Amino acid sequence: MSLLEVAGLRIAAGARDIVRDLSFSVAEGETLALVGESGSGKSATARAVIGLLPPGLRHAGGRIALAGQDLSALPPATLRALRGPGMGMVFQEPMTSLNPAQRIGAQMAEGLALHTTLDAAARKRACIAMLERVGITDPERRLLAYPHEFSGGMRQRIMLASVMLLRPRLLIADEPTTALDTLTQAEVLALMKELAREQGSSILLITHDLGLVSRHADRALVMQSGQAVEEGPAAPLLAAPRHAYTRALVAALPRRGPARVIPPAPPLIEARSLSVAYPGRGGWFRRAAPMPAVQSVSLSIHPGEVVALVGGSGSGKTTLGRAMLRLLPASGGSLLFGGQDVTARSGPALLDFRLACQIVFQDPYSSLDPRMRVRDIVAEPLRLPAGMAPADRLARAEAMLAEVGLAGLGDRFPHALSGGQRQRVAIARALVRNPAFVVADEAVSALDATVRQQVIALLRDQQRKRGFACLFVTHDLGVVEEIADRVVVMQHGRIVEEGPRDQVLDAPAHDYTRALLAASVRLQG
Amino acid sequence: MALYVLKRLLAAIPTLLLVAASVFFLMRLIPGDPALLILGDAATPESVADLRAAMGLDRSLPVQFGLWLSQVAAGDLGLSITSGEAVGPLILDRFGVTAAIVLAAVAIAALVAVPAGMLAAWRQGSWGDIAAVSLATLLLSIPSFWLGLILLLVFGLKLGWVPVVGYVTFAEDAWAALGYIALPVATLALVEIGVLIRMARASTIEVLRLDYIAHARAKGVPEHRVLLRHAFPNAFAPTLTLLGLVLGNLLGGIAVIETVFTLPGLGRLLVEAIFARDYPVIQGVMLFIALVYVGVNLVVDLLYPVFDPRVAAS
Amino acid sequence: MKRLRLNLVIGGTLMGAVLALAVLALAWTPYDPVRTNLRRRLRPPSAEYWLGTDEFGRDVASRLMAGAVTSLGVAAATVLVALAIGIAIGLASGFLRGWVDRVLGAVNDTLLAFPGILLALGLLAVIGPSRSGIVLALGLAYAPTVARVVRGSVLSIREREFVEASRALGNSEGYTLLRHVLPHTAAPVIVLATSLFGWVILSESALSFLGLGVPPPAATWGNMLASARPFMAEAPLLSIAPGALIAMCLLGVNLLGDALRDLLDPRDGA
Amino acid sequence: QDLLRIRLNADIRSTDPGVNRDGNTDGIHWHIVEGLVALRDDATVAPMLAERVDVSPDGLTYTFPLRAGIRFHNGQPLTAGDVAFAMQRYMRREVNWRCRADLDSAVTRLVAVETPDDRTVAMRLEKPSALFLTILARPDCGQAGIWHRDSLNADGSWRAPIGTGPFRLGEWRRGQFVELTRFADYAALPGEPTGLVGNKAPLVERVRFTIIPDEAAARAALLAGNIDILPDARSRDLPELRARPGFTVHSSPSMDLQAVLMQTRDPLLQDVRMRRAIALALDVPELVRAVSEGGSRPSRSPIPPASGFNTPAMLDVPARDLAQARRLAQEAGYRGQKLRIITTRRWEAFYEIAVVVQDMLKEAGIESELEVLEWATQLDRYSRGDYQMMAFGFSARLDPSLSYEMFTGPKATQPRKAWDNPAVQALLDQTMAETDANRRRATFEAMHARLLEEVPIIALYSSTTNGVTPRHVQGYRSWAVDAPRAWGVRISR
Ligand SMILES: Nc1ncnc2c1ncn2[C@@H]1O[C@H](COP(=O)(O)OP(=O)(O)OP(=O)(O)O)[C@@H](O)[C@H]1O
Ligand SMILES: Nc1ncnc2c1ncn2[C@@H]1O[C@H](COP(=O)(O)OP(=O)(O)OP(=O)(O)O)[C@@H](O)[C@H]1O
Ligand SMILES: [Mg+2]
Ligand SMILES: [Mg+2]
Ligand code: NI
Repeated sequence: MSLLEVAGLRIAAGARDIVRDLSFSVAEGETLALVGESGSGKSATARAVIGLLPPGLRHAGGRIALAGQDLSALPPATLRALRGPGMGMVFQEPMTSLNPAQRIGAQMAEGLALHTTLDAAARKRACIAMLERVGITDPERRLLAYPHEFSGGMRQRIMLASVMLLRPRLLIADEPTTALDTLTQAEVLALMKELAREQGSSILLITHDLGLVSRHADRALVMQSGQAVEEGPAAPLLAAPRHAYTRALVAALPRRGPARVIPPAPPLIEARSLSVAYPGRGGWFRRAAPMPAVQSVSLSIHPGEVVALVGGSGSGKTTLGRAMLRLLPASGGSLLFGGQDVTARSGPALLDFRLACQIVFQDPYSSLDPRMRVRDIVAEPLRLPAGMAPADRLARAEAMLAEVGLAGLGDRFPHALSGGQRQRVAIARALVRNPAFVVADEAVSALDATVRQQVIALLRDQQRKRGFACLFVTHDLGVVEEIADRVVVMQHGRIVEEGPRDQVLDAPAHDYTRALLAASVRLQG
Repeated sequence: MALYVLKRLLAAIPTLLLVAASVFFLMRLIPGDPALLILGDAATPESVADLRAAMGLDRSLPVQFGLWLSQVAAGDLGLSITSGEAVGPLILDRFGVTAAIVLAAVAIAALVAVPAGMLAAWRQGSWGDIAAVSLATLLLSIPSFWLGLILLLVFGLKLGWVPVVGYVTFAEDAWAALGYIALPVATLALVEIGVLIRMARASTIEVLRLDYIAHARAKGVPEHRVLLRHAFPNAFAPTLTLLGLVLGNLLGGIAVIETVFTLPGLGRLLVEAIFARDYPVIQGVMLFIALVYVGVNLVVDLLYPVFDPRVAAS
Repeated sequence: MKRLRLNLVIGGTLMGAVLALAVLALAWTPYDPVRTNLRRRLRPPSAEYWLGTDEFGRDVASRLMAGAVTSLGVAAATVLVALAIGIAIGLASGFLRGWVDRVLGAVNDTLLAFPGILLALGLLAVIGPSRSGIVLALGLAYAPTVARVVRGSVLSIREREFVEASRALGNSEGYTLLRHVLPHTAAPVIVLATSLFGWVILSESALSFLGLGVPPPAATWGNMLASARPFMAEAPLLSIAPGALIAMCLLGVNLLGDALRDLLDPRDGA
Repeated sequence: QDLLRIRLNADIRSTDPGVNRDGNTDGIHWHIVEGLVALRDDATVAPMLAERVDVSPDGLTYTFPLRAGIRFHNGQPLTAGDVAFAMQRYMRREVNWRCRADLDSAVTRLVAVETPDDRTVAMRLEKPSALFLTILARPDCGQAGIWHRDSLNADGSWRAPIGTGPFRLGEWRRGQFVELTRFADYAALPGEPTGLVGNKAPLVERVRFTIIPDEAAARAALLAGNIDILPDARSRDLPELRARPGFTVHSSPSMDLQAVLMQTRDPLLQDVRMRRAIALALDVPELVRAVSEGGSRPSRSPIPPASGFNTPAMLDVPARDLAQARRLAQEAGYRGQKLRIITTRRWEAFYEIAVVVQDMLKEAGIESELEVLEWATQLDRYSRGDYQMMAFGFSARLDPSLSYEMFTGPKATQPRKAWDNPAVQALLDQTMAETDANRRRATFEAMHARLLEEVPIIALYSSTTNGVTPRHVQGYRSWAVDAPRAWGVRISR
C-alpha cells in the first residue's frame, strides 16, 4: 500500500487554477521526484500535502491521504499532531528556514517535546546524537548556538536533523540544496537519502535538476503548468522520455561542445599578482586587519576567448571577477588592459576602460532596476560616450532586444518578465555597447534547466558573433563543458589549476578539482 | 561588554558637545531677557543691568559658553537663574516623575499594542485587523492635550475615581501615587498604542512570510506557540529599535501632558525654563535629554541581541 | 489586490472630501472666517450657524473650511520641507558613507536627541511666528527622522546589484544616486510622509496650545482644537468638529499612502 | 478640616521677599512677613508693625513706633534693631531688592534709618515724597517686610524667612506646592481684615498653595473638590460657575491696567490724527464687556476706578465714531497700510483684546495683522519700544503717579515709555512731590485730558479678580491684587 495518495488535486489562486487534476502516490520507503520548470506548481503541491498553503492559495479539490487517512477531513489539531512524526518538510532556503532568534537546540527539541513523551534530558541526548549523525562536530556545545553561527551547508544539515529527529514517515524536500554549492549539495543529499533509508522514510523530492533525479530518485513525476505530463521509474523516464516537455528537459542538459582554437594574440586583459582584500570590521578606535579574498592571482585572457572560473563557495571567484573590472580596488598587483596599466586610472581615462568592459550578474532580478522599463535599461549604457541622440539610443536598444529574442517587450518592467527573459535583458544591456571583455558572474545559476540552456545558447551565439572575451564565473561544471575554452580553478583565493577545458575536465591535476568533478552530478544512463 | 558600553558613551561625546553648543547659542539667539522677565513691566534699564550682572549675563557669549562647559565638565550644571536652585538635582528630581509616567505608559502600550498588532497581522484582512488599524489611526489623530483633558473631566471630575491635581512620589505613598499618575499614564499610553499597533502589525506581517514560520508549522507547532515563540522575538526586534527612539523622545517631550495633569516633570520644567529664559536650566535639561536619548538607544542596542542574536553586541 | 482597492477608495474619498472643502473655501465660505461678533459668542448650531459660533462669535463652519486650506497647506509644505532636507541628508550620508556619513550622522543624532516640538519651539522664537516660520521649524524638526529612514533604505539599496551595474556602465556616482537609488527610497518615504502629515497637524495644534502656532486669527484645525479646549464642557462641538476633521484627514492620508506605496511598487501594481 | 488648599498658577521664585519675586511669590510672602506699613483694601497705606506713622512737618522724617507684643516665628520679640537690619540689607545694591532704586531716586531718596530706642524706628528722606509710604507698603517690594536676622545664613545669603506674619513657611516642594502652617503666637490687630492689614488671624492649621498651571485643570480641580479656593477664575468661566449651586464667586476690581500701546515714533503713528482715528474706531465699552464677560468697567484713564484718585471726569468714555475715524486716518495719509499689533497668548486678555481691536479697526477701514509672540519676546519688544501697536497690560500701580509714570518718560533713555512729552513729564514730577491729595487730583485730571488728546496709549480697563470658593469655605474675599489671602478663612463642613 502506498504511504501518500494524491488524487485529483486542484490548487487555486483566486479564480486561477495553478495545479489541476494532479494524482500521484508515494510508496513506503520510496523516493519520488517532482520535476518541472519554475512556476509549474511543484512547491504548491508540496505545501498542499503538508497543509500549509501560503495565503492566497487554496486547496480547491481532490484528496490527499497519508497512510489511508484523508488529510483534508482532519481537524486542525489532529493534522498538527501528524506534522512532524507523520510528515516532515525541508525547505529550500537554509538561511531563512531556521528561526534566527532561537538556539538550534531549542528548535530541534521543540518537535520532540510536542510529539514524544521524552523528558528534557532524553530530548537533549536525542538531539546530540542526531547532530553527530549529520556530521556537526562538538554537538553538545553547538546546541546552544544560534543559526547565524553556522554556514549554509551546516544549517541545511541541522534543518535536516531537526526534521529527521521525529522519524517522519514521509519527508518532503522542496529543492533542499539549490542554494548550496556543488560540493555541499552532494553531501547534504547523500545524507538525506541515508537517513531516510535508516528510518524507512519515504521522500517526496522536489527539484529542477535532472542530474539529481537520476542519481537519487526511484520514480519521477514531470509537471508542466500545474499538470502532470509524465510519470514513471526515474532511469527509463530520463533515458527515453515520451512526452515532448520531458524530452525538452532532457535535451536541455549541457553537453560538451567542440574545442575551439583561439588564434594567438597578445592578452586583452591581464591580472598580474592581483590581490584583493576586504576591509576588516573596525571600531571607532581600532582598525581591524583587512581580510584577503584574492591573493596574488595572475590571469590573462585573450581576445575572443571564453575562460571559465570555477571553485567552491567563498573561494574568491566573484571578487576576482569584479576586481578585473575595477569594481573593487586591488590591494596589490596590477591590472593591464590592452597592454596598458589601468590599475590606478580614474576619471575620463577610467571611463575608456569602463566602456570596453561589461558584467552580467548572477541574479537577473536584482541586477535590473525594477523601476525602469526594459527598453530604458538597455538604452542606458548608450548615454556614454555622449553624443548619441535619445531617439537613436532607443532604436538601438530595440534592435538589441530583438537580437536577444525580446522583440516587442521593451515596454515591460523587469517583474513582468520570466527569469530567463530577465537574464536576456541583462545580457542585452551588457552587449549593446559592443564591449571587448565581459564578466559573467554565475549568469545562469539562478535559472531552471530549460531556460538556462536557452540563455547559454544566446551567450554562446553572441560571443561567436561579436567576438568579445569572456570570464565566465560558475560553480556548475556542466556549463563549463558547454561554453568554456579554458578553465581556471580557484580555492581559498588562489588559482590551483588552469588549462584548456578538455584537459582540466578529463585529467584534473589538483585534488580540489577532482573533488569538484566527483560531486558534480551528471545524468547517468 | 563593559568596554563596549564605555566606547559607545565616548562615541556620544561629539553629539553631546554639538547639543550643548547648539542649545547654548540657539537660546541666546532667541529674543527675550531673563532679567526683564523677572522684573516685568516695571523694569528700569538700571535694574535690568544690575540683575543681568548678578546673573553673569553681562559677559561675552564665548566666555559664558567656555565657563559653562568647564563647569559641566566638572560635573556641575550651575544654578537656575530664576530660582537659584542647583540645576543637576533639580533635573534628577523632575526626571523621576517623567520617567515613571513614560516608562509605565510605554510598557502598558507595548503590552497592549504588540499583542494586538501581532494578532491583527496574524489575521491580516479580517474584521479584527481592520478594527485594530482603524483604532490605531483614530488614536493617532487625537492630540494628547485634548485626550488628557477628556480623561480628567470624566475620571477625575464626573466619576471622581482619581484626584484631578497633585502628585506624590511612590516612596511616600505608593497607592496614592498610583492614583495621581493613572490618568497621565493612560493618556500617553493611548497615544502610543496607536503608534505601536501599526508598527507591530507591519513587522509581524513581514516575519510571518518567512520560511522558519512555515518550518515551525510543518513540525506541528500549534499556532499560539508559532506566534509566541517564533514570530514574536523576530517581529519585536525592529519594534524595539523604534521603541527606543520613541522612548528617548518622550522622556524629554511630554511637557503638554505634564501641564494638563499638573505634574512636576522634566518636560514642563524645560518649557517653563524656555518661557522664563532660564538658560542654565534649559542647557542642563537639553544636555540631560540628549544623554538619556543616547542611553536609551544604548540599552536598546544591548537588548537587541536578546531578540535578534544575529546582532551581537561586540 | 482587494486591500489595495479598498485603501484607494476609502482614502481617496476622505481626502477628496477634505480637499473639496478646501477648494470650496478658497471661493466661498458661509461667513467671513475671521469676522468676530462679540454679541453672539458660543452659539449652539442653528440654521443660521450650522456648527455654531466660537468664543469670538466667529462662524465655526466657515473657520473649519478656511482651516482646511491652512492646515492642509501648512502640513503639505512642512512635509515637503522635511522631505527635501531629510532626503538630501539621508542620500548623502547613506551613499557617500565615510566621513560625510559620520558628520551628518552626528548632526542628525543631535537633532534627533532634541525633542522635536521643542526644537520647533526654539526655532520659532528665532524665526518668528509666521506660517512660513512654522513650516520651516516643523520641517527642520522632522527632517532628521526622514534622513534616518532614507539613509537606512539607501544602505540596503546600494548593495543591490543594479547599483553596481550602473557603476560598471561608467555612470557617475551622482547619476547613479539620482537615477537608481533615489526612486527606491520612495516606498518608505511615502509611508513616512503620510505619518508626518498627521504629526504635523497635531504638532501645529500642540504649538497652538503652547501659544506658538499659526498666527491667529487665521484658522487651522489645530488652533481651533487648542482654543476650543477650555469650552469643552459648554460647547463640545467646538472641539469635536475640528477633531473629527483631523481624524478623517489622517485616516485618509494614511490609507492613500498605503495605496500609493502599493501602486508605486511595480511588483504589486500589475 | 485644617488644611486649606489654594490654587497657584505657577511656582514661586524664592522665599526672599521683594528680591527674587513675581506676583505669586509676593502672595506667599505676605502670609509670612509683614512690614511697618501695609495696604488696605482700597490701596491706601495703614500702619502694620508700626503703632502709627509720625511725619515731621518738613516731610523729611518718618517715625515708626513699633507695636508691642510682636514676636517672630522663632519666638524672638521684634525690635527696632531688627527693622534697621532688614532695611539695611534691602538697600544694599548686590541684594537686588526690587524697590531699592525707588528709594534712591530723584523723587524719593532714603538717606538714613535710625533707631532712637529699641521700640522706635526713624527714616529720613532727602526731600519730601508722596510715594515713600506707598513704596514701603507695595506688595511687589515685599512690603519691605521685616524678618529676623536668622533668616540669613552666616555668609549673609538668604536662608528662609522668619517673619511675624500669621503663617510660617512649611514645606516648599518645587513645582508642586508651597505649604504654610499657622503661627500660634500671632499678634493679630483688632477689627476686620482689610488689604494686608486689619485682623489677620490664621483660622486654619495649614494652607497649601497647589501649583496648577492649566486653567481647565484648575477649574476641574475646584469642581472635583481637590482645591478649596480658585483665586483667579477666568472671566470666560464665570457665567457657568455662577450658575453652579454650591459655589460662590468673589469679584473685586483690581488696580492693573489693560491697554493698547502705540509707538509715537512710527512713521504712520507719529501723526496724532492717526492715533486718534484708531482710538475713535474702537468701541471700548463693547470690547471691555466682551473681554471681561461684563465683569470690568471700561475706563480710558490709567488710574483705576478703584483708586481714590479716580474722578468722574476720568470715568467718561468717549464714544465710538467711525466716520470721524475714517476722516482722520485719511487726513493723516493712511492709505490702507497694514498695522502690526503685537500680542501674546500667555495672557488671554491681551490676545482677546488684540483680536477684537483688529476687527474693530477693520470696520473703520484700518487694516491690521496680529503678531502673536511668546511672552518673553513681547516683553523684549516692549522694553526696546520695538512695536507699532501692542496689546499690553501693566501690573497694579498703587499710586496714581506711578500709574502715569509707568508709560511716561523720555524714549531716548527709556525706550519702553510710550508717552514722551516733556510738558507732561513736568506735570508728573509735580504730582510726585505734592502731598496734598486734592491738588494731585487736579493735576491728574489735566493729564487725563492730554492723554485723550495725544493718545500714546489707549487705556481700556482694569481687570477684575474673580475668586471662587465652594460652600464649605468661609471668610474668603478677593481684593485689588490677584493673589489670595488665607487669613480669616475657615473651613466648616
Ligand atoms: N501566494 C500565491 N498567490 C498567488 N499565486 C501564487 C502564490 N504562490 C505561488 N503562486 C503561483 O503559483 C504557481 C506555482 O508556484 P510554485 O511556487 O508552486 O512553483 P514551483 O514549481 O515551486 O516553482 P519554482 O521552481 O520556481 O520554485 C506560480 O505561477 C506562482 O506564480
Ligand atoms: N563585501 C565583503 N566584505 C567582506 N568580505 C567579503 C565581502 N564579499 C565577500 N567577502 C569574503 O571574501 C571571500 C570571497 O568571496 P567571493 O564572493 O569572491 O566568493 P565566491 O567564490 O564568489 O563565492 P560564491 O560561489 O559563494 O559566490 C569570502 O570569504 C567572503 O566571505
Ligand atoms: Mg518552488
Ligand atoms: Mg560569487
Ligand atoms: Ni545548481
